[in-house]
Amino acid sequence: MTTIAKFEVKYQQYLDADGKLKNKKAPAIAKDFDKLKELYRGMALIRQLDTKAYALQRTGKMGTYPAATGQEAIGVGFGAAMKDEDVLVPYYRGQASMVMHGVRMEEVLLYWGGDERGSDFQNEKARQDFPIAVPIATQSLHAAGVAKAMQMRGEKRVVFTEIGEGGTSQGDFYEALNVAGIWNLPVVFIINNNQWAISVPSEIQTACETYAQKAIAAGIDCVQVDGNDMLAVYQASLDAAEKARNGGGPTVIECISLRLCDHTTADDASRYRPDGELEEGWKKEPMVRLRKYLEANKQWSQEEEDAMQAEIVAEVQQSVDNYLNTPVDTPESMFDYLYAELPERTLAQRELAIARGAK
Amino acid sequence: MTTIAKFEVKYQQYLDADGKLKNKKAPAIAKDFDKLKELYRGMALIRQLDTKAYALQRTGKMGTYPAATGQEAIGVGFGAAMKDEDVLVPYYRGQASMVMHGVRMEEVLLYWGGDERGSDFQNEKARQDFPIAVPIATQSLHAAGVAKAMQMRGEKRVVFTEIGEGGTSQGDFYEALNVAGIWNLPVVFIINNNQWAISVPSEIQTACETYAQKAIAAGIDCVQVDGNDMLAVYQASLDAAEKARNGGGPTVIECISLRLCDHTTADDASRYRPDGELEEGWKKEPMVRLRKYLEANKQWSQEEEDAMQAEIVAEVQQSVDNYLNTPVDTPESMFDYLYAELPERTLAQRELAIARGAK
Amino acid sequence: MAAITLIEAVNLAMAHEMEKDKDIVVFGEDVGVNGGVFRATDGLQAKFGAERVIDTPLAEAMIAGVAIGMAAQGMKPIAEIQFMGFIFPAADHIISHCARMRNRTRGRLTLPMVIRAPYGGGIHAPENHSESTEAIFAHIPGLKVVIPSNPSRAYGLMLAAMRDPDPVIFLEPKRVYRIEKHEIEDNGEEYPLGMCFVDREGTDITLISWGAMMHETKQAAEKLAQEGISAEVIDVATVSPLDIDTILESVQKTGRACIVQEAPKAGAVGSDIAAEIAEKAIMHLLAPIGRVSGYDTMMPYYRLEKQYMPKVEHIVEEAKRIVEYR
Amino acid sequence: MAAITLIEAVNLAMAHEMEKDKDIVVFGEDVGVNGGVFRATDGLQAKFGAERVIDTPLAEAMIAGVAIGMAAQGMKPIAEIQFMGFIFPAADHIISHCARMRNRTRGRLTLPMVIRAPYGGGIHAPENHSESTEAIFAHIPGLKVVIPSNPSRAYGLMLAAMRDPDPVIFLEPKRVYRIEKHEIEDNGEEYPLGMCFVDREGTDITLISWGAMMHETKQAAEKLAQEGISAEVIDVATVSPLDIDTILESVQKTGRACIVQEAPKAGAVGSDIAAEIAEKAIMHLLAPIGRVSGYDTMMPYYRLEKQYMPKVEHIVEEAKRIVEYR
Ligand SMILES: Cc1ncc(C[n+]2csc(CCOP(=O)(O)OP(=O)(O)O)c2C)c(N)n1
Ligand SMILES: Cc1ncc(C[n+]2csc(CCOP(=O)(O)OP(=O)(O)O)c2C)c(N)n1
Ligand SMILES: [Mg+2]
Ligand SMILES: [Mg+2]
Repeated sequence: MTTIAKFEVKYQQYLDADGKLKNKKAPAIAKDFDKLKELYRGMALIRQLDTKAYALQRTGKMGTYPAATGQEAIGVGFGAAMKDEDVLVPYYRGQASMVMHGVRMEEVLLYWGGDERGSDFQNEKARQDFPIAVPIATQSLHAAGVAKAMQMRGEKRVVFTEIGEGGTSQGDFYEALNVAGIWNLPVVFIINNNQWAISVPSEIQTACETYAQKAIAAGIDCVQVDGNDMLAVYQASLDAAEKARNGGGPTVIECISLRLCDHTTADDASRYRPDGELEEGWKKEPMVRLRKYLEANKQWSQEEEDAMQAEIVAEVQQSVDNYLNTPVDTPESMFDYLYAELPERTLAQRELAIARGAK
Repeated sequence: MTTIAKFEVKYQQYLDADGKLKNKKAPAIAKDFDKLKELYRGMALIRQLDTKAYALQRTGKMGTYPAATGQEAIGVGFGAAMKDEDVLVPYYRGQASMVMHGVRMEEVLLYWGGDERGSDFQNEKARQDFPIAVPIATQSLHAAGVAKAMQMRGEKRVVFTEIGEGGTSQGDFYEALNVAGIWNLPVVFIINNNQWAISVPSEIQTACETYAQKAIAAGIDCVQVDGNDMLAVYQASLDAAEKARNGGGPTVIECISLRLCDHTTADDASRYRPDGELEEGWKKEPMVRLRKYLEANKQWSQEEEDAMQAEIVAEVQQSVDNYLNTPVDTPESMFDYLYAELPERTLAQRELAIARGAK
Repeated sequence: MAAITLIEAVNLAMAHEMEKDKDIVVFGEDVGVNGGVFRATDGLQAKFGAERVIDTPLAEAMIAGVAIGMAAQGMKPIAEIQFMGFIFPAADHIISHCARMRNRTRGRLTLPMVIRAPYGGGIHAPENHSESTEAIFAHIPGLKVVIPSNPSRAYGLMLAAMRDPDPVIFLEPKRVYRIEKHEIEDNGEEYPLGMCFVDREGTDITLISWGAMMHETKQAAEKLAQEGISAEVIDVATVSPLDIDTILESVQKTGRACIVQEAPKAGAVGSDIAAEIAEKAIMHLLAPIGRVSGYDTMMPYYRLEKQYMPKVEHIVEEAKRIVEYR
Repeated sequence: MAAITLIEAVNLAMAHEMEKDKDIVVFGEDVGVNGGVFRATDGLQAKFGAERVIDTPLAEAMIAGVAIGMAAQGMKPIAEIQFMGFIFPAADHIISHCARMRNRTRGRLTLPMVIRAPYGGGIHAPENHSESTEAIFAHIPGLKVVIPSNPSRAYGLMLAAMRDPDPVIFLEPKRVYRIEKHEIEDNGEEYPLGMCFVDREGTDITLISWGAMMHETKQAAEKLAQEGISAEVIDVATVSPLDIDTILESVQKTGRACIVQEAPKAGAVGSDIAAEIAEKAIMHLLAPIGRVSGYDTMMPYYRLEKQYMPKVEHIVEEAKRIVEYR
């Protein structure tokens, strides 16, 4: 037999779990401390947002909510690599990248709080971003479509889309990779490999050694990175975006992390998570490691940490207040955005809903 | 960056286009001339069946029919590698493997002639085989399910399923590979790469260099073979079946061939096929090459050829007669197999259909 | 004998039948250790092993397609779709294969399989978790679509679904998963599929519903009784194939019909029932056929879901309008 | 002005609008060089280039999903599904996303897209190529489902579909693709969506149909006329959202209604129409509401398809039964 094609999957890590720079050839971001502080702050913000959302849910003021605890480097990292004019097509645990790309935290809360206005992103940057796709993996195809539109119009814009490692088992994910490959689309597929799909671990999700290699089935580029290493996530995202922006086509970036929380507020991971996993996981999580790196480089102090935390707490609290102060939408809002113009047949129902709502 | 996974795709060809044994390490089948004659006859039979079906369609006695001209080695080759107790889950252009696994030619004709009885395979060997799946790629998942049942029951049986190269773009194909990988199922996925999906050539079907490599996305084994080389197809199928039968799990076999006919009787390939392709293609087709090999080994003569052709013509004609002599089924047959027991609500419709049919 | 909820009844039925029938296999996303996100399969893996209670990769087309393959081999898969909103990737397998296999092979291959899914609104669930799209599958000949409204029926109908030689879509109204308990003896006695239940006899109007809405419907009947209106209440239970005879019989008696459903009104199962009545019992009708439905709009996110869903008072109101119709 | 067939009218409408609106992109399997398996897109690639008339890989979920992404960017994709039987892999995208995007983003993202598919039986096509499953999509709020019955309507409705700011499922009754020709001026004049056409005025009964069955229905009306029965004939054209007012108006006048459809009867669009009449115009009815339908069974393979499909004489028979009803 002759070998007719060869492939390999590469792995990138710069910062190890102790925040030490392992890699000699560190990218420019490793010395861009202002940017790194911004990214660190981004992670802290998302963690605080998740904490608050959880608390709201526990007190009956929030619906089911999926925290991203432990995976903050992924969404914050690739979100920061996006330009304003790029488009985000998030997955449901995508609050980190969403907030990085301009979605307001109160919008995230409104969405999970059961209000459609949470997907009516007000920030100009996010105006073209997709709302969360709850049906797993469908977003991958929407991302390809957005990228196709950009490509047809000759725009230098890039689409980022995220998916869980469990979501990669869906046909939609693969179909998206395939079409992105054949059309050479400007899209970056981020796989958030947090090692769990609700209660299903990777061992029973796929026989693949890596999720990155799924790109090979579509003939597109891929890389696996330490998803708890902000430097690796950010740099890989930047590289992929740059490539896509310049006509180099799609990339799959697998970011390995660990879900350090329940799947959602509706879940109880103690039913299935092996003993010790959380303890081990917390030792590798992304925030401490970046903080240690900043500290080792004399770029961060306890005072700065305290000041930042205070700021963040206030910022999130403001969003929570805005969320809580948003009155429930009107009954007629159920109808007013269904079509550009409500069909004759449904007008009477709209009236009925208003009348019933008024009671 | 460190390399964390490596893959390669191998290619196998034994007989070149001139019927010369290219490969020193030819498998046993290369000297099993009785078997080779059987396989040669299988191909001739399918080509005659296709020819007849086409003629029937052209004279209004047959519906749309998909010939397999030029791809006979694929279906005949893997069909012959199957044991009686194995299960075939065919694709719609699957008549070659179907007939090899015991489906009667008149059943093939009945199916495409618009009669459900064409899927009620009478031969014991084919009794558990799936009917043709017209919705492309769905069969891949059914094959995985059949294999799962065999595995659960501890049976030493294998499932073969075929798909066109175009069909591999469907999510179902990938989902099937993925689940077959994770469950280590006894299933062989044959990709019939005839280089066209109706009018769509491979260049706009995928960015992959090979279709075989799609297996890498599922962590399963794959190989690419010359699909016009009966030895390669047969041997790869046999090896994959043996492996699966012994708990070694699934394999993807890409067989490269060329569709030497229109997509179906409803198609006109001259609209899209580049000039010269057919001429080139006929030089590589599988029958002549096997015949040359047999002849070079003094295993085949013009007399044998003539005798075989006469036999085959008669055999196919008998099937055609049986097909044509099968009266149209009764109107009530539309109802009698819908459920084990027809619902009350539908009984009156059944009566109505009988009454209307009697007019 | 213990008092159990609807979801416990589904669980009990599965456990009962798995014990007796080794061909039954349960699979889906998170059905194993986790016991399903609603705990419908709780304890089954511990009892029957990971070989028979299988966590699958995350892919609904795969779940349905694999179930078809297994069923064709004579196994009896019970496939869980985590929420009905996620059944659509499996639509092709359900519509193009499940429903048709027996017919297209003239009975050679049959598919004794069950697809279970929680469905409907009212539990403050996230987007895509609350729709009622039973009409889609009810329109497909070859399928059976069954919706239990209470624990006893869940137990009996689930048993029947597992024993049925043909594919059954078993939709569980999750709003009433835990709303009431019934004393259920685990005796393996099934309720027949394809049969309505007459839950209350009455003379003035027939109220027809299924699933979670049965609860509002029965309450409405109670209120109507207090106002001197005698409502007959029918639980359709199997929305396809419909047991239209029981409905027609009732309507012939009462002369008035009102259908109650959670789904959007246009093209819903209620339309089918109304059409059947309008075709076969119109001469007995004393008033228009009423339908109390969800609105013809997207199921709203949960802050507005109460505004969307039919309520007891809406049923009472519509029933009175019909009864008072001259 | 030339006399053209229904499929040529679809082609003409696309060519017309693509000329004017650079955001329109046509894509699907074999729509390019091959011009579609029925030639609906014939010549479009030659005219507008492979950039705007795109052959896709073989994957319907992809086709629908990519269309959604493009439309959200303000492009106007026309996605072809080769046969309606192959739309189901795309069901999730159509139901969970297409239908909902405007509403869930409060109008921020909208999807001006068309999904075209040939549908229905009667052309001796292979398995899965002949079903009529419009009811599935007609039940989904947020979609429009349009079915032209003749060349002029195909031209006008297709123009409207392309210009519509919301997703339209455009189902082409392939049995009548080439059955008749209309003189069509390529003037870009659209027919409004969401509106029935009254094709024949009458006083004794209202015959309601759409798509290919309009041909049998009109013939039936003709035959009825010969027997002294005056039938009003309505072409529904947009099966969702339904223009129920036009239908009710007619039924109020004639007092009798018969719906003609090719789909299986249970839960079909005809049920919805009947239910609406039974709710809103029952007091005007002088007879049961008839439905001439396909049977509640799988669409048979082609040798039996004639036995399956409603015929002129069935319509005449049912109409007479209704008219003579006492
Ligand atoms: C099509 C579909 N099926 C099932 C679900 C239910 N569900 C929500 S999240 C989830 C697991 C997702 O796991 P993964 O993709 O790894 O993402 P993670 O939650 O780990 O971020 C499942 C099964 C869904 N939302 N959509
Ligand atoms: C889901 C689905 N989509 C579309 C079709 C229509 N169709 C029939 S064959 C075909 C092309 C198949 O190409 P390929 O898979 O390469 O197989 P080949 O015909 O070359 O053997 C298409 C698009 C179908 N049958 N099913
Ligand atoms: Mg995960
Ligand atoms: Mg092909």
